[in-house]
Amino acid sequence: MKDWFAHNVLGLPELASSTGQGVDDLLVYVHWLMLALFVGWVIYFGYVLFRFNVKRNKAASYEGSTSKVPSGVELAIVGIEAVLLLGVAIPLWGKNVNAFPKPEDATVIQIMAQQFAWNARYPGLDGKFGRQDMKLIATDNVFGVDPADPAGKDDIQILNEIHVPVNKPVLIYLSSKDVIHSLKLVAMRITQDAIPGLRIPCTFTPNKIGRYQIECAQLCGGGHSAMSGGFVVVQSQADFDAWLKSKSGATTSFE
Amino acid sequence: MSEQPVSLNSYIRLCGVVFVVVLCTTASMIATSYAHIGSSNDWTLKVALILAIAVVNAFLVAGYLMHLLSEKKLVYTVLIFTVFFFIGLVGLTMWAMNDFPPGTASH
Amino acid sequence: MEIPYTVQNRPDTGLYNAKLGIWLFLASEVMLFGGLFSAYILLRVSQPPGGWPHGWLDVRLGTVNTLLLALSAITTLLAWAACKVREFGKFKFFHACTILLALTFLGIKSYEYHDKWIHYEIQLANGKIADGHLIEKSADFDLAKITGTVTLHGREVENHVELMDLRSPAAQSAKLDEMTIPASDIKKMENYGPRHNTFTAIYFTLTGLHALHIFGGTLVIFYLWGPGSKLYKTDPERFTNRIEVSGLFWHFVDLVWIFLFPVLYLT
Amino acid sequence: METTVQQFPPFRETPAHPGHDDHGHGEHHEPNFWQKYIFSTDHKVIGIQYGFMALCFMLFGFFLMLLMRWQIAHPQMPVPFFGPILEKILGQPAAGGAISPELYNSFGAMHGTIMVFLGVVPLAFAAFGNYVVPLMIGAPDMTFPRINMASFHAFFLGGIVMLVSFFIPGGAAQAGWTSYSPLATTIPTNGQAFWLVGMVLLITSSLLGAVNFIATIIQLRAPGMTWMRLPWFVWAQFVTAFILLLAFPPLEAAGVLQLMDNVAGTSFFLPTGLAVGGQLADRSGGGSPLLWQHLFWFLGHPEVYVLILPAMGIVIEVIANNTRKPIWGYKSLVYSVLGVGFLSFIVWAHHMYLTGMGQKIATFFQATTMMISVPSVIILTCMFLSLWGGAIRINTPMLFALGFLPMFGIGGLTGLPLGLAACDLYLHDTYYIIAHFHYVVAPGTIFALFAGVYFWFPKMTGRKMNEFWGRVHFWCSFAFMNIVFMPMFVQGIKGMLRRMSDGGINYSAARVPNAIDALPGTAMQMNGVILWAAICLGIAQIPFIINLFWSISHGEKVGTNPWRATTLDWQTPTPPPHGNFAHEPQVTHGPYEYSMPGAAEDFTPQDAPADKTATAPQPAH
Ligand code: HEA
Ligand code: HEA
Ligand code: CUA
Ligand SMILES: [Cu+2]
Repeated sequence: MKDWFAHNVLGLPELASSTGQGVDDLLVYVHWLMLALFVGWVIYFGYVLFRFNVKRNKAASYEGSTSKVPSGVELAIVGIEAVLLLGVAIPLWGKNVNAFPKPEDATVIQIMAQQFAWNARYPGLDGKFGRQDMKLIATDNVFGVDPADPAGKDDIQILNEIHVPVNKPVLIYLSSKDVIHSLKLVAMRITQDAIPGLRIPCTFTPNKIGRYQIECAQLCGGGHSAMSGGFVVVQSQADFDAWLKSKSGATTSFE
Repeated sequence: MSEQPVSLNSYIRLCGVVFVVVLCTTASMIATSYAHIGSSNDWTLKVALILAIAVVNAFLVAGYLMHLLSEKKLVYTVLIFTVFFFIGLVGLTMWAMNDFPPGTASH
Repeated sequence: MEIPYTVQNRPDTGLYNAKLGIWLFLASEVMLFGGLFSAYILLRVSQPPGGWPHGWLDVRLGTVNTLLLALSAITTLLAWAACKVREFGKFKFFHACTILLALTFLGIKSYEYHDKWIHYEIQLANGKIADGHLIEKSADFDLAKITGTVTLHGREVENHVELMDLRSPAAQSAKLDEMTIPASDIKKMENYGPRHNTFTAIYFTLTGLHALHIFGGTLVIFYLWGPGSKLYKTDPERFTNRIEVSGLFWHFVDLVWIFLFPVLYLT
Repeated sequence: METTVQQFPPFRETPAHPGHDDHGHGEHHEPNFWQKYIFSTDHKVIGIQYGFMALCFMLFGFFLMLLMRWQIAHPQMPVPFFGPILEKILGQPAAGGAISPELYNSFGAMHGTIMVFLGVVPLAFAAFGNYVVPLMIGAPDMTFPRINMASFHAFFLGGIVMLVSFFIPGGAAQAGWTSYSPLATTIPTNGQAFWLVGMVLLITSSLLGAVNFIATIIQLRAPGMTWMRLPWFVWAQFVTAFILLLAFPPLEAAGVLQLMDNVAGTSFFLPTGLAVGGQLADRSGGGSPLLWQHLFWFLGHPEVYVLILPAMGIVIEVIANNTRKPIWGYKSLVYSVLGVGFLSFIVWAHHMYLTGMGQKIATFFQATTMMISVPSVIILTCMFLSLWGGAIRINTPMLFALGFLPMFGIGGLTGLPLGLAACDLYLHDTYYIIAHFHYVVAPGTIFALFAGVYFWFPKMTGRKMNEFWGRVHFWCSFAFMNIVFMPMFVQGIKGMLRRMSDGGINYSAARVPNAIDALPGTAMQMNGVILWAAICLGIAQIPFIINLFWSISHGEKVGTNPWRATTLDWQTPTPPPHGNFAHEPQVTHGPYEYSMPGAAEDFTPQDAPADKTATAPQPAH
């Protein structure tokens, strides 16, 4: 019922992450509430407009409605809102911003947004990122990687195509080097603004293999609508390992 | 100010007092600023002290020179709301800027 | 039809219109400066350790200005009281003082601006930093063409950090000298204008906006002192109200300075 | 026309003018034209000036939006008919008559800015407030007539600055009406600086207006006009004025700071290490982009209630008048509007959930956001319940007021999921947001404003607007508004993003067939539907515009109180003379004494002599 409503009535697109289920559920609950209210009010509205038209009701009543029902309905609305808020929305947000996977259990990726593309950086086979410093930023070194640090030697840096293994949490450290962008993965049900000067973590766990697009959801200049080259490719662990290896063999992409 | 001033001289006296107090508060602010309070590169305590003195100073100006002490309820009401929203603005913004998901870093 | 309560108080509020109006306006001014102060607080708190300068402004000048404004607040009050007891001559005297005090304030403020404007921080080719007030630029001085020299009265430091806390014993004991630097030694030269760093930015913005308020207030007071005082002859009560209302504005401007002074000069 | 209860002898200070001359925009050749219509201090003239300007700006904002909708439906194709004109006046950004992404962005930013700050605020708050509030409370004018005039002139100047910015090199501001830094500072044109200067002027105008409104409502209420006898419209304007007074200044502060960033090279909102286009920016850094957002939304959220409260006020007046019965729950309405006003200051960060918000602060803002929906529900409930038991008269103002209800309902209800951070996570920056707020501001607020225009037109001119064409206007607008905005919910849920200068085509299945979540063709096709519906919506306004101007001189002549209304604005001659009332009205009744048992008529004006009243029971609520 819930999932049927989500996809056939609300028309939500395919869900490809296990972490997104809660978001879909909450969307469905809220829309049920909205629909119930809306339908109820419209029926009342239609009835009143018909029944109390001056043609049918010549003299208005000074008293008006004395029914107790509206107060009851209002209380019920407050109650349901409270339940949704306290019972579902707040815990869900807590999961979203507090329950990050441990780096060793997750695919850790740094993403640096820029006008108008997504740079991604993997720690490589040693699982460690090299030192970074914003002062070192240049056209060919968007992360400001310090070339002197040996831990950075096997780091992988790629543009736009972000590979992740399926069923393993992904931990993204998101930032931007110029203006605010926003990383939106519709199928994963995540959105996070990329804010220059801040490095903000966000997480999801993909559970369907496939190719998904990264949308930039924040106005970022003339190329905003064309900042559509980014993809997340969800692969089996084996495919992912192979891909990682093929990339690590090559030198890091900044010379 | 609703009540009629009794005489100009009584005002001059009031002003004299206010000015002397302003002199004192200003002097004590400067003294605090140069005093050795707290550790030399942590200014928090000093700033708090100095601002506290500034509030006294402001209270004098608002209370006596602007006659706020004898002002009407309506004016208070407006100002109380204003101060409340001002505190909301500063407080909530500060709070928001200090409550990021764990692991957020500025670089 | 006359608008009621322009002079008399409305019984249930106890206020005449303009008085309520000015308090409402001041409430919005509180929020205006509130927005700026909250920006100040946030920017200061979010600086890295040692990133906020100390002792960059001259406390003596700031103190003098504080006292000038306090005095002018008092003369404003007395000017109003003089009107209230119908002593027009005294009113003229007190408000003349207010205007003079305000102009002195603005004069000192522009001197301070000028002082920052000719204060340069120069990154030298050898990695050191020269910092000081401009004495003169040679006629052919041009950074783009790399010609000429510039003479500063100041000092040379190894690191930018040494310039941040001028209250520190090290900075206090530093010797200032005249030095002449050829353009070829200069990597970057920038004065202590608003763009220099967050402190100068907020300093210029806050005091600039405050100075604009002083300026506007002075204009109004000048008008009421000069041509506007004709009203005293025909409707002294209404004129007194005008003086009160403009005085409230003036006190508010003083109030803002009471916070600007410690926030910018003392901490 | 029915005879009305005439309270005063017909009163005129000056010999009567023909009706159509009493308008700020009439061609007029008297020597004192300037004093009378440009530098007037009469609240009624200023109200009409505001109203006329605001309607023109709204039309302009609508036109910008049509160009945008064309671009969305047919990306990069030359705009038919207008393309060459655009190219001629705007040059390169409209090369070939097509809209470049930069031009699209500036149209978007200016559509939002113009609609909000130059359209709805001046019409709903300044125009209706100016014209109606002093009349309703029985005041001769605003407390500070000259400040009132200054407020209009600041508004006018602000509007001019905004318009001029279209023609400077590079065009108008491009960073959205929200003007987020660093984008707003890194775009290498001066549009943003113009925008900021314009905003400072508009804010100044609103502040002056707000001071005036509050002082007027507090000081100039006629004898007997107690707080609980104020028409609710006045309450709504009162709260709105407070919102403007206290929420606008922080944006003014932020505007000054951003202006410094843009012209003086400071870094208030620019962090250290900004690297635009590969190079480290030549900036000191040390600022915070989020600080701008906080200061912006501190106004931005209360601003949306500035857009809706006066509109709700109009709806209440029209409903009370046309149900011929007292408004249900006057007291709860008053407390609700105060509650909304108060709460609106502490919900702003619900626009910023996705800027990286921790659990605690998100909880706070989610909770306040849910709380603020409660008084809104109460207000709506009171409106709905007021219909029960009425003798409902359907005329054009009433149609628009009734249309407002479900439209605001849809817009308000769709605010609920946005208020929950986890749902907003999905919906943020999609067309769902666009649909949400347009339902409240377009078929919501604009309908209420139309209701107000039709309702008070007879007060301003002594003539009614044509009823038939009013109905045509309503039904066409109602249909096309919904065809425009309803599909946007669908698009939004499918993941179509706002501010896409190509209508999202780059994310569509046609472009990226191998992406699983590409936008489906159905969502893209809706862009075409919306375009045509928007064009039809525009055409549907033609009857209104013609009706408005035609009725000024040719409308059906009516008496002073054609709607048989209770409030004081209808108890003075039409159009009201300078000074409004021949003598100070004595208020003896509540605002909505319709169908009072024992009263001779089905309405009892607020200033009806007390002895004429039967001992009526107080309304139950
Ligand atoms: C007039 C304008 C207006 C109004 C009244 C509202 C009202 C509300 N808004 Fe909206 N909002 C905007 C204008 C408005 N909004 C704008 C312009 C934006 C976007 C800005 C931008 O980003 O550019 C926005 C964006 C916006 C966001 C940010 C979304 C995002 O960017 O991610 C959020 C999130 O919480 C939100 C929530 C709400 C809520 C909870 C209400 C509540 O107050 C709603 C309360 C109302 C109800 C609950 C309805 C009650 C009615 C009934 C129950 C009766 C129903 C009857 C029938 C259906 C017949 N709004
Ligand atoms: C009050 C605010 C308001 C109003 C009324 C409107 C009205 C409309 N808006 Fe707007 N809109 C915004 C505020 C508003 N908008 C904002 C804030 C944004 C976000 C901007 C941003 O992204 O930064 C936005 C963005 C926005 C977008 C998204 C652009 C994008 O993200 O890329 C779209 C797309 O369709 C749109 C469409 C419309 C439509 C079809 C109307 C229609 O409803 C218009 C209806 C109007 C009329 C029919 C005209 C009526 C005029 C008259 C009758 C004149 C009479 C004249 C005389 C008598 C002289 N708007
Ligand atoms: Cu990047 Cu939009
Ligand atoms: Cu909001």
